[in-house]
Amino acid sequence: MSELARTVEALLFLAPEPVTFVALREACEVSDDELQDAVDELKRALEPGTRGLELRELAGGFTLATSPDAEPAARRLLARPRTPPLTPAQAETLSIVAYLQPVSRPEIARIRGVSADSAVTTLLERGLIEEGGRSQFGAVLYRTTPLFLKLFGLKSLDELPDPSRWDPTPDEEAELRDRLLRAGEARAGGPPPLGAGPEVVASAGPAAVEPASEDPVGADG
Amino acid sequence: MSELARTVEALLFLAPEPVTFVALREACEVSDDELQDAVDELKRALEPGTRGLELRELAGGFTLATSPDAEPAARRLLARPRTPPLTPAQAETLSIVAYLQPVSRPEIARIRGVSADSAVTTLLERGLIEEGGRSQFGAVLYRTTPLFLKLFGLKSLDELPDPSRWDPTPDEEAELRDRLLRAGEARAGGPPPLGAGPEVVASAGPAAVEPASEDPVGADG
Amino acid sequence: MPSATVAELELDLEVFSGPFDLLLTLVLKEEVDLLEVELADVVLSYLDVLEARGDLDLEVATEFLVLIAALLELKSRLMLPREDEELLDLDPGEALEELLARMLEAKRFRSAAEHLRERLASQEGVRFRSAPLPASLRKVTYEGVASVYEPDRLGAAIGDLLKVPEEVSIRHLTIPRVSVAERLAHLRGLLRRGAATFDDAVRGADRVTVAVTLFALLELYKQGEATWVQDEPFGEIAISPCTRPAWDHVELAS
Repeated sequence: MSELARTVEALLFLAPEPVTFVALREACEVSDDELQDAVDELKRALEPGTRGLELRELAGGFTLATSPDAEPAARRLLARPRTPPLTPAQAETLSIVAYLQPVSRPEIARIRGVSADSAVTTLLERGLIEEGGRSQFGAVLYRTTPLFLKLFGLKSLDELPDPSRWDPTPDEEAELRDRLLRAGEARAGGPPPLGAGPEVVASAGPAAVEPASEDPVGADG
Repeated sequence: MSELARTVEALLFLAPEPVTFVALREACEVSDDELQDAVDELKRALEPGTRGLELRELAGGFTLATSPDAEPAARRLLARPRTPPLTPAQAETLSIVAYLQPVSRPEIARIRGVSADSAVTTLLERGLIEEGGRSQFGAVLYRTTPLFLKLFGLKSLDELPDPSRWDPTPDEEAELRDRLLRAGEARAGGPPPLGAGPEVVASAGPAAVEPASEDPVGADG
Repeated sequence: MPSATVAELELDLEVFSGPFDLLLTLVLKEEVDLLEVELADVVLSYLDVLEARGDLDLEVATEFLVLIAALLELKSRLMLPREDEELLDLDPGEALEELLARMLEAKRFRSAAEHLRERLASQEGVRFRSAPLPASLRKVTYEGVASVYEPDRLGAAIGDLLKVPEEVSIRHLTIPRVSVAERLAHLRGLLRRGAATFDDAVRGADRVTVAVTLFALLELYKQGEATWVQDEPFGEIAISPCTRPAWDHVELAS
């Protein structure tokens, strides 16, 4: 195959959309005739039944497409839920959403001690979590999906395992959410700066403060 | 080209990430041997210099990539570089993660002598590293991603060269030791007051130097 | 090769005046006590030099950073009190070995970094396709999806997240630890007996305690428990309890 035809093949491989004749000619810096020859050569090389790819000419220009013969195998490989093993960050994020739902991104980040953005994005893409309303401060809240239940083999959220089995201090009375937030703060390097948050004062004395129920999430974001 | 090789080519064209041998075999519903033959056939058909595309084995799977010959035209067509080069700080941080993974931010900072926060953030954003669990103290540990292998042309981490190849030669190490201990002596003028030349220290280590000076802490009081 | 800038860095410190490399040598030979060297001043001098030169040689700067970081670590170890006797035995030979190990380690990873950069550059021109799947393949059916994940993984992850990291013991450092909570309690105690001055509240206290007490005072003010008057800058601060402390409001409200 001529170098120009090879280049055209590479360009069509890379372009997500059809490429016009003119755009190809400018990218290859050749004349109309030279490009026409190369396109013809590529068309012959990719004649249906020859390769896994075919050259198609659409209204918008040229594009590479897979031959229909590969469709069943492609469906088996690609048209199914993606379920690669969860990374530690994804497992952590998913468990927070599963047990505390609905829960906002800043709250997840506070519990983890680090940002959860990329894990949240991946879990959304895979359909394990979805948006479910907004907090009173406008933050998007996340919850698990029916697909989540299916992939974990659960009939309902009630079947989530009791986390007390893994609880390092099972005698703690406080609510799960509060305990997670406290541990997350400690991981992130202790409570907020001196005197900044109501927590600091709250620990100081009895009813000294009624923290005006500042949403811990809103305060963070 | 056999139908199976054509199918494999089509699957690799469609799949957004490198596809493992096992995933290909399951999608094509063939035996190991049959798939191996098809992969070999495809590899020959896409031998460098034959087509605009090449078959590459990266990040534990197979993938199609353009031949570098098409790069100038690709750059003109797509108007963006493949992947921006790394800054020295990013490259250093990435190499520490690559060799010591999983590794925490403080450990990276300790080796570099300077904070690695911004480099870590950039590498995370570029998808070259990701979280890979937590240390016993709850610090996030980082590891490299499949994208790292893909962009750096590696089949697996095993292909990274043994870092001992960058160890200094004994001569270089002796020189560095010399320099640390003696650098200032020439300026000080005269023989070293303690009579402990670098040779002594180098040969016998701690015991050789007997400065019998006051306890360093005593000096504090 | 001795790197010009680090070696030639001229220092004028309280305990030492001369080039940096000489200081390093003397420290390693214990002729200058590392505890008495203000490393911050060394860094400042270096920054001055950098600023004067106007350009930054990364190789040299990196070496300086590794050296100064290692010195800082050595110094902090020397500051441990006597009970950690073992750690104290840091003689010049060991200090040298430690510095050397640090510099070699840094050098190794700098070389590895160079290798990675070259490797990335060598892949220039190898591009991958990034395009959405054809519409026919985008329809994903969830029917017949088997469970692939273990629910226990979620419970275990929550268990890990519940772990409160052990507090790193800093008992051996001489940093005074004082909390706003403590100082609040202290102030409230004083105020129960009537008005007081800030000087009363921090008599004999160190600087950090004074600062934290001020935070506590601001907190009391915010809560409406106390108010204060200061007639002139640096003058005495007179603190008086408010007539209606905050908890009265709470009680009234409830």
